[in-house]
Amino acid sequence: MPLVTEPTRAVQVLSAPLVIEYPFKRTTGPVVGAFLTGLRERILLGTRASDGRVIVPPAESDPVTGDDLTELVEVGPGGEVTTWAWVHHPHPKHPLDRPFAWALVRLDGADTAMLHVVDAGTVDAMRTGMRVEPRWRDEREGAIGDLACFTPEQG
Amino acid sequence: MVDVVLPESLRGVEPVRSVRIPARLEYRYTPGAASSRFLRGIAEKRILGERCSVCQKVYVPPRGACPTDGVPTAEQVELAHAGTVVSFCVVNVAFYGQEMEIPYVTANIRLDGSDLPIMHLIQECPADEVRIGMRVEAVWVDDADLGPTLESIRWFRPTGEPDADVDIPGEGVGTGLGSWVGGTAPGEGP
Amino acid sequence: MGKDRVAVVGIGQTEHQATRGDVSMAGLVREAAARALADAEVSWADIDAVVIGKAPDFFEGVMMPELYLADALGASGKPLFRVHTAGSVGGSTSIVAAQLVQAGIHERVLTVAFEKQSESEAMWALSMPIPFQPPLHAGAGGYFAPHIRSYIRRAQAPDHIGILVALKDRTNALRNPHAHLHEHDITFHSIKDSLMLWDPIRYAETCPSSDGACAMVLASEAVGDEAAAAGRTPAWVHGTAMRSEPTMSADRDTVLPLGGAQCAAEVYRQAGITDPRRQVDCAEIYVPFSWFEPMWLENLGFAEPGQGWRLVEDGATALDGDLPVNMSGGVLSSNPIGASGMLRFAEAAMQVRGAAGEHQVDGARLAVGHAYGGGSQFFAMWVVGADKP
Amino acid sequence: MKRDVAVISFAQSAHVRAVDSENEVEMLMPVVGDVLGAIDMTMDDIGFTCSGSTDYLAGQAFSFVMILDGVGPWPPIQESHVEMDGAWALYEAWVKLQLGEIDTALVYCCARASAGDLPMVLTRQLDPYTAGPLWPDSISLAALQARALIDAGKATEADMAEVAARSRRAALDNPVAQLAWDRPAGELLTEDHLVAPLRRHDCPPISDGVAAVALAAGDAAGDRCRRPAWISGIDHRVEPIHLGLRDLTESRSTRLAAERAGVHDGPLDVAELHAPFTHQELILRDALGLDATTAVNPSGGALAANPMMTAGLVRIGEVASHIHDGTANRGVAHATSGPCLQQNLVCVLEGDGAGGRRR
Repeated sequence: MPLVTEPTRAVQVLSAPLVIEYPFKRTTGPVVGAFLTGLRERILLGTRASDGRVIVPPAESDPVTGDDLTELVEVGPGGEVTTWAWVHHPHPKHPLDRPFAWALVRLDGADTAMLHVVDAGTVDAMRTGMRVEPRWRDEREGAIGDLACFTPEQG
Repeated sequence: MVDVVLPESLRGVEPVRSVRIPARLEYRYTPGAASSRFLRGIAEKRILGERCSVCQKVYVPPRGACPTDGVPTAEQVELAHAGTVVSFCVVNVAFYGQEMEIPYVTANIRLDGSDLPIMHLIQECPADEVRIGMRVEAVWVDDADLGPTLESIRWFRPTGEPDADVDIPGEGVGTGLGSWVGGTAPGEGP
Repeated sequence: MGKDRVAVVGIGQTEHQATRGDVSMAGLVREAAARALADAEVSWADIDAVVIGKAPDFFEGVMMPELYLADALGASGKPLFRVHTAGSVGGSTSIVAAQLVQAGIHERVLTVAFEKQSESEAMWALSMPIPFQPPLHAGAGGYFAPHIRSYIRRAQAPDHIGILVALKDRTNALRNPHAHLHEHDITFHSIKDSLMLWDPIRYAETCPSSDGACAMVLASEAVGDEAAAAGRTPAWVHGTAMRSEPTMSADRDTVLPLGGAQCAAEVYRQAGITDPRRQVDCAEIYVPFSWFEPMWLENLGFAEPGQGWRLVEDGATALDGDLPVNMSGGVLSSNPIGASGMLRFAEAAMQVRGAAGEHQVDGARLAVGHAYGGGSQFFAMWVVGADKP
Repeated sequence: MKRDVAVISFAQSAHVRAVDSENEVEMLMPVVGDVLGAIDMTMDDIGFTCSGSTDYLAGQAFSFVMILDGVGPWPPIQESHVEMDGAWALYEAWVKLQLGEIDTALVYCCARASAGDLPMVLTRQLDPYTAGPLWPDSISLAALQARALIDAGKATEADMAEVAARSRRAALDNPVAQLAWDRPAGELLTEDHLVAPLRRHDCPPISDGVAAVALAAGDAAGDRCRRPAWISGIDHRVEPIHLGLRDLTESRSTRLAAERAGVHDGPLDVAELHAPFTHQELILRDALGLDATTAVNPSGGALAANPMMTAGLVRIGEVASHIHDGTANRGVAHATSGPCLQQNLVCVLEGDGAGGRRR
């Protein structure tokens, strides 16, 4: 016969690690694909919008009219930091393993700034408006990580 | 597909069409108090359901709430290790994370004394002999391997008892099912 | 206060494929949305609000992807709303969008639903491991097969009914240029001989895994009237309903769920339907495994309990039957999960607009769209008509 | 003409760093019991139920499906779910009530943000091709916004510290707050930066918690609640996700939503702003046009407790509570979603005396 008891409310509650991991394979379409192709070839691209602005990373659609954007134009390689944040203690998932800056960088010829990191060594080397240039990874595959980081422009 | 105009420097270059972006996130999973009570019981080779004080239904595994009444299930009920196959599926395909030899049978098994079937494996019986109404019992892993997981029950196997009458979930509830055709659905009001 | 009339004035869908390798996620939703806008002869700027739906975010590995898609959906500066009600989401997304017009809040609402399952793998996302639980489920088929077996026993249905449904839907899909599966060589025997994946479900009785999107422009009565005057027949919404029930209730009937029956009763009440079998001209219902056609025919009041399979056997649900079901080829022929419900709703609307092309039901004036999700516990339906309600 | 709809009850759990002894169903049940019990109602009295959550918080697909069992949805109910903050679930319920077919609604949400590494989990919201792979955590992105605000001369680190000090001090009077203390702003500024220019005090805690709201339309509201908090306006707007496409120093979408919701149609006694970071309160005050006559975040706001997907609904509930108990006549609640205030909802609530209820 079933034994009936009061539930043991003081039970030690269980917990366990749960890992969500998947090697997502993303198809890029022509616009994002062109941007990533450019990175592989060490070329930075934006799309030209209907109002003439150049948007980087390239937008697939016009922020004003909503229409498809199809004209890809070369920008950079240098640019200007429009805002930045200094990371004293990088997270293991961050792109750099030493203190660095997140930054919005407006590349030469672009009208909008893109998000990436600046390897500046120390926080004192960072300022809004500073000039930066890309540092490319040696092994490139057509991904945002091909652009390893920006660095303060020399000279 | 949209046709794009590329700058001179990228014309004739093999374009990137896809990109592989692995992502890993680490979480801490907590099954909650009721499930922990249940799983701690399993680790001791006991199957503990919980009864709703309103509708008197016994839920196993308990989730802490009676989904009919929205109240905590307060009363613990120890259940038999035997039950009846309510329905089942013969699986002929291997899946991610699945180490069973195919074909294998997964079944909805209503343990004696409970009101909701659990899903588990049927083994020690050819797949084509499994049937609705078959009486089955739990086969536990060795005591040394018992743990707070339903995997402590390796599978269920036939008891050899005569088949039981199966009340397919919902069949005996008297909701009228689809018999409201052309009229008013049960519970919907005029 | 009260309910204004709402019309479907634009419909678009993508070509559905296992992998849409030619587009990004944004490109996929824009393909459907742009076609819906073109159909409605409106521009992105004419849209007041966007309502988007999809199934779990883990499919694409983007959390709340509508945030990233805001620009692609032309939603910048506008309200953007995201619905998620499991497999019924494409239906409930359409209903939420319709209600924004019915409540008089917006004039033109763009609603979109999508899934790009190829970014991950549906089986992975649907059966992600949960600690303390053995990995038994073997996907959605493993979950639903016992319910189908219960139905077969309860209705004493012959084994070949599932095969007949699959043959019908896949044959209908040959007339639908957007469908994922175009199996020109399919026969009764090729289905019968296909692998019994989750007995009683055969491989050929199972939905595919697709990339795809669907979109509609829902609009006010005034906009619907303009469309009609311009010769672009709108579909008028005659009723919408949603019902949900618990996962673990002991009272639940997983074969003919009460929530499904109540959802149908409510949507028919709104549409003034008292005899669905006679009054409804055609229906697109959510059938991911072939046996769900007879089950839902009973649940939705098109047949008495236990008799749904006879409609299949008699050919009543064929394209030339008296109650055509899944004229588009259904979920069995295209299954971008998040969009699958909206595709049902959209096909119902296409039928009453007389715009369903090769899979048009002659003279269809009142049609039902249906979607379900979870463990047969979330339901969304609408009734659309060629005439104003 | 809109139908009069009011918040008639609000309940929330204590917000804590981590609930580890309960699953979401167990967390939710008592709060639903509280919100309905306070107005002497049960699920049978509710016409429509809507919830908000995201699978990414606890790492489980279809997490809302099992959570629904916690409200006892039997016989079957009219129900919906948004993969958004509960404030948007309330918006859906408000729309549903406009149709005149039902008179009552329940809105709930449940946050277990502690299960994962939240600032990293939130990177999964970003553009999956060009931003997500860099794992720019939510604190770093907020820091970019704070710097832009400082560079534009619209705020200083001292202004931000004042927000932190005032919010955590206010939280001392909020029994469900997670983070409450009384320290002078000047002292806060002596601490090191976490992600410069943000210090730890500029950032929200990670919180687990539950909230629920009951809505009623027309006479049904007055029947159950002595002083209903009427929703006189509600609207929400979104902006592009890419930070480079926005002026980070202002919240255009909040400004738009505020105009549509009629924020400026009368004086505001209280504002509850979903500003997870100190500088965001300054941006939102500006976008909403708030002045010194409005008490901002008397609960301590998201700086006192920030249960993801729930904190927005809590803001609406907090303003409603002030109207219920007569300490305010008219107030505004705000909810946000996405990086750096990408998407914003504004809800104006009024008591009967505020002249807002259209009859």
